[in-house]
Amino acid sequence: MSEARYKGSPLPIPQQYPLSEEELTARTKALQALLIEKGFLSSDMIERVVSIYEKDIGPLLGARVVARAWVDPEFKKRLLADATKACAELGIGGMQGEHMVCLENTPKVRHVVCCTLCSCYPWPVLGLPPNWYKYPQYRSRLVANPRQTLREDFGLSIPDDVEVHVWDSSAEIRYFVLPQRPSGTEKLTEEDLAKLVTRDSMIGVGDPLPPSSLS
Amino acid sequence: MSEARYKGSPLPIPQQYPLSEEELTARTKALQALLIEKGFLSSDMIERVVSIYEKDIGPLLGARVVARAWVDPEFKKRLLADATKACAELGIGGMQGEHMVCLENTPKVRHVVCCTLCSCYPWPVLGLPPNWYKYPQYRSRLVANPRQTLREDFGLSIPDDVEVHVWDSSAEIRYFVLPQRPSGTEKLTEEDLAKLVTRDSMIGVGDPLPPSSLS
Amino acid sequence: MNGAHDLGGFHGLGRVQREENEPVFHSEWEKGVFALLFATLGNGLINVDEFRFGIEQMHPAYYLSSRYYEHWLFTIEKGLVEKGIISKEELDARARRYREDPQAQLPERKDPKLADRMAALIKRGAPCTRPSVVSPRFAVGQPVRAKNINPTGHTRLARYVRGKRGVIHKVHGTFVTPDTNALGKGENPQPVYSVAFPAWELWGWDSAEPNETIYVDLWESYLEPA
Amino acid sequence: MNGAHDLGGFHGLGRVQREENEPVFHSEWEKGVFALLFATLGNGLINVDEFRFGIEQMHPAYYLSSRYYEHWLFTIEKGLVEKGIISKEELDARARRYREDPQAQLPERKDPKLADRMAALIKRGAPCTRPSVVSPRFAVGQPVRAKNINPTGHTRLARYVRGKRGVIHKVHGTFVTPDTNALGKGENPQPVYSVAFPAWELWGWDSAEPNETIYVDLWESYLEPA
Repeated sequence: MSEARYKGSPLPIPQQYPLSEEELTARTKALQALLIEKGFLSSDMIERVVSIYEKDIGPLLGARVVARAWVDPEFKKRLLADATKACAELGIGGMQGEHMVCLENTPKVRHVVCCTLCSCYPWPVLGLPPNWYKYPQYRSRLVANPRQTLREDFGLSIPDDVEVHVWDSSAEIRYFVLPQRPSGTEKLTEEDLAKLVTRDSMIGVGDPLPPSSLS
Repeated sequence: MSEARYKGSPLPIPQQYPLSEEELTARTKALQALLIEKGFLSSDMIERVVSIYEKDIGPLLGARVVARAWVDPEFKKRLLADATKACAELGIGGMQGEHMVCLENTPKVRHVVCCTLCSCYPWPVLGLPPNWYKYPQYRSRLVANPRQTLREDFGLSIPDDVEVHVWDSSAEIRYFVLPQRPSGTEKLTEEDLAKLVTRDSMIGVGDPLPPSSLS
Repeated sequence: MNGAHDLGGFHGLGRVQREENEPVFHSEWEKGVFALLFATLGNGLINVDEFRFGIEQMHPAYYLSSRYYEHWLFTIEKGLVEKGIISKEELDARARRYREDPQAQLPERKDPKLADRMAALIKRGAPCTRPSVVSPRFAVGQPVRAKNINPTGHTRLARYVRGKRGVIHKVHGTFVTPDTNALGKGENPQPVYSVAFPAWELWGWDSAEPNETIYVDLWESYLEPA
Repeated sequence: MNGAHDLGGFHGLGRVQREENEPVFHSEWEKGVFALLFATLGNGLINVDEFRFGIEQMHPAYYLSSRYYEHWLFTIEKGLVEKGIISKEELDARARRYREDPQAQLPERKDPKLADRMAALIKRGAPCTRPSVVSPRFAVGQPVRAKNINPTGHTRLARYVRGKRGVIHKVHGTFVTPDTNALGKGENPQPVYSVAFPAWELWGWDSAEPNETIYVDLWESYLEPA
């Protein structure tokens, strides 16, 4: 790199960024190896935790919760009163969802969730967050200009007479949205309804799919 | 670079930083060449403006102003009342010093100058600023923790009973400091006094040299 | 600390970039770093507030230009070295080895009990709630002001709400205080509130969009009566 | 805009790094960029507020990691292309040529009149004062509050003083307003004040150092009575 040849003051940063994939790989393996040797990590533990978040936990779980709330008014009441407890009824909960709150969209109120300070996200119902949720663009824009961000970056226009409620997950409470049930879904089964519930609709940056998407 | 091989989301930044000296050289020459061809720049103009700031304008001019104020109480009054006019008496002024203010250090008050938003600096009396004045470290730290910054980064400890006044050059007014005349300099000539006045003492991050430094 | 992580209201970072059909992990090293979270937090080597504070200490230019799991890698390296669980020297030596021989494999060690324990942790979670020790100072509906604090340590009071007035929307319960827990100064459990701020209070009438409320979760010590 | 340039009170950027016997310029390209300031601002191609606003639009990670004159290079490229004085294509083509052949020289053209004109400009300066059109709204000693504004355009109202109370220390005179001038919306001359803020008002009692005053120069439209 050129720093060595620069004859001036020290540059404002000591390194060249971003790092290469090779460098990140080497550093990660070094830590893994040391922690395996010291007894804090093991080959089967790596496989197990990765597999849980690749295969078992993801937005399909949140979709089940939403679909249940759409078909079962009593469950919906319990969900809005205490989402952690209600999700536990369906066997859903755990790490990064110890204190969950579910926010109900209505014709007059739309909710959208972010984390300006890091990337807090309700893992048990949505899985691990996508990069855009964790990257600086979303985290900086959403709290200041939610309508503009939703319109420009997510194609979602919200009329001015609909309230926008933004939830910045700055503590250990984890939020997700109960989107409005799409029209024309009166006859769908709970299982089919769950297929309409997208991850984005539970973050609040999208709508559920229309029933026509099922066919 | 590794981005091409990264199979994930777009990285938060599109480029690798910092740029190389070669790249900066090529881009600068490209702009220069185009502006030379379009009549806005010329070979002799480059030489001329560079030479003025390398040879003619620099902290020696500010030192002359300070030394004059130390020996001439009437000049000092005029300097503190209107630094632009007083400097003009000595033929000093111009670009980035159109509206200068001189701040007098006393046993009870110390001044220090910065620019948090860019790098505003009184060119006619101090020349072009050093990199540290323009880099993020000084600009971020000084307004919030001036005593700590002066102590840790400049070796200058200011007793708590001495007021610290920080001047953030956020408009077009340019500030410089009239430091206290060192003791033991009663018999020095104005010319020798000027040799004691450092750039840092006029920014406010240092003291003038002691008279012993002259021998 | 007033760092680059505190992004609310920051301009100039560009539009949101979405990836179609994004996988859970993009590479082997991302999986590796993810597992390291459990090896450290899951084993109690580093607490969650120390983990976040470590990330905040990345150079701002690095923080803003790096991949997400790079943040985790940074804070895990830093935390383990600072706590003396690994030494900088052994870490550097090992990284050099894997850099020079990218085909070199990890040591193979199975530990079914450890794997089971982590799976149970995922299922159970790691609550930061604590038994209430005091009754909450503020009640739902009460106007409050977020304090103007500027600590160089860790805090979850974002700059964009400091000094701003809101209304208590909900009392969440009693939680560990990140500011002290990140510095090894104890859990100091205290009430956490959801505070509702109108957009115009945060951004001013000229910049705020109409008809918006921003809800921020704040610890009691961040608040004063308005 | 709330950008990375707005550094007052930001943490985590490290200690001040000083260079012994620092030269005025460190390389030929720094000299070249410095001369480009005169070619652009000196010829009226770009105004000083557009110049600063251009720098603010660097990606924050780039802004915080780059050499100082790199900022100037960025805004000059941007300004000249946006104003149609040069095209992106000719700029890229020319840069490619110099990249591929680092020995290639600049075109030689002398223009003594131009050089004289720039030397005279350095001597004379380019004042941003304008004739007073209104009498100042605030008087020395009057308490004021800096407004809470968050424009995405250019402003010289730093985030760290927004919403904070200070006292008018001095009335400087009437100056061009950067916020409009940077956007090509006119000079809108108005009074500028030096406003004195106690450190505790800006940073809170816990973080402020004792016995300190911060003086910030603010345009009248940034202020309201306190």
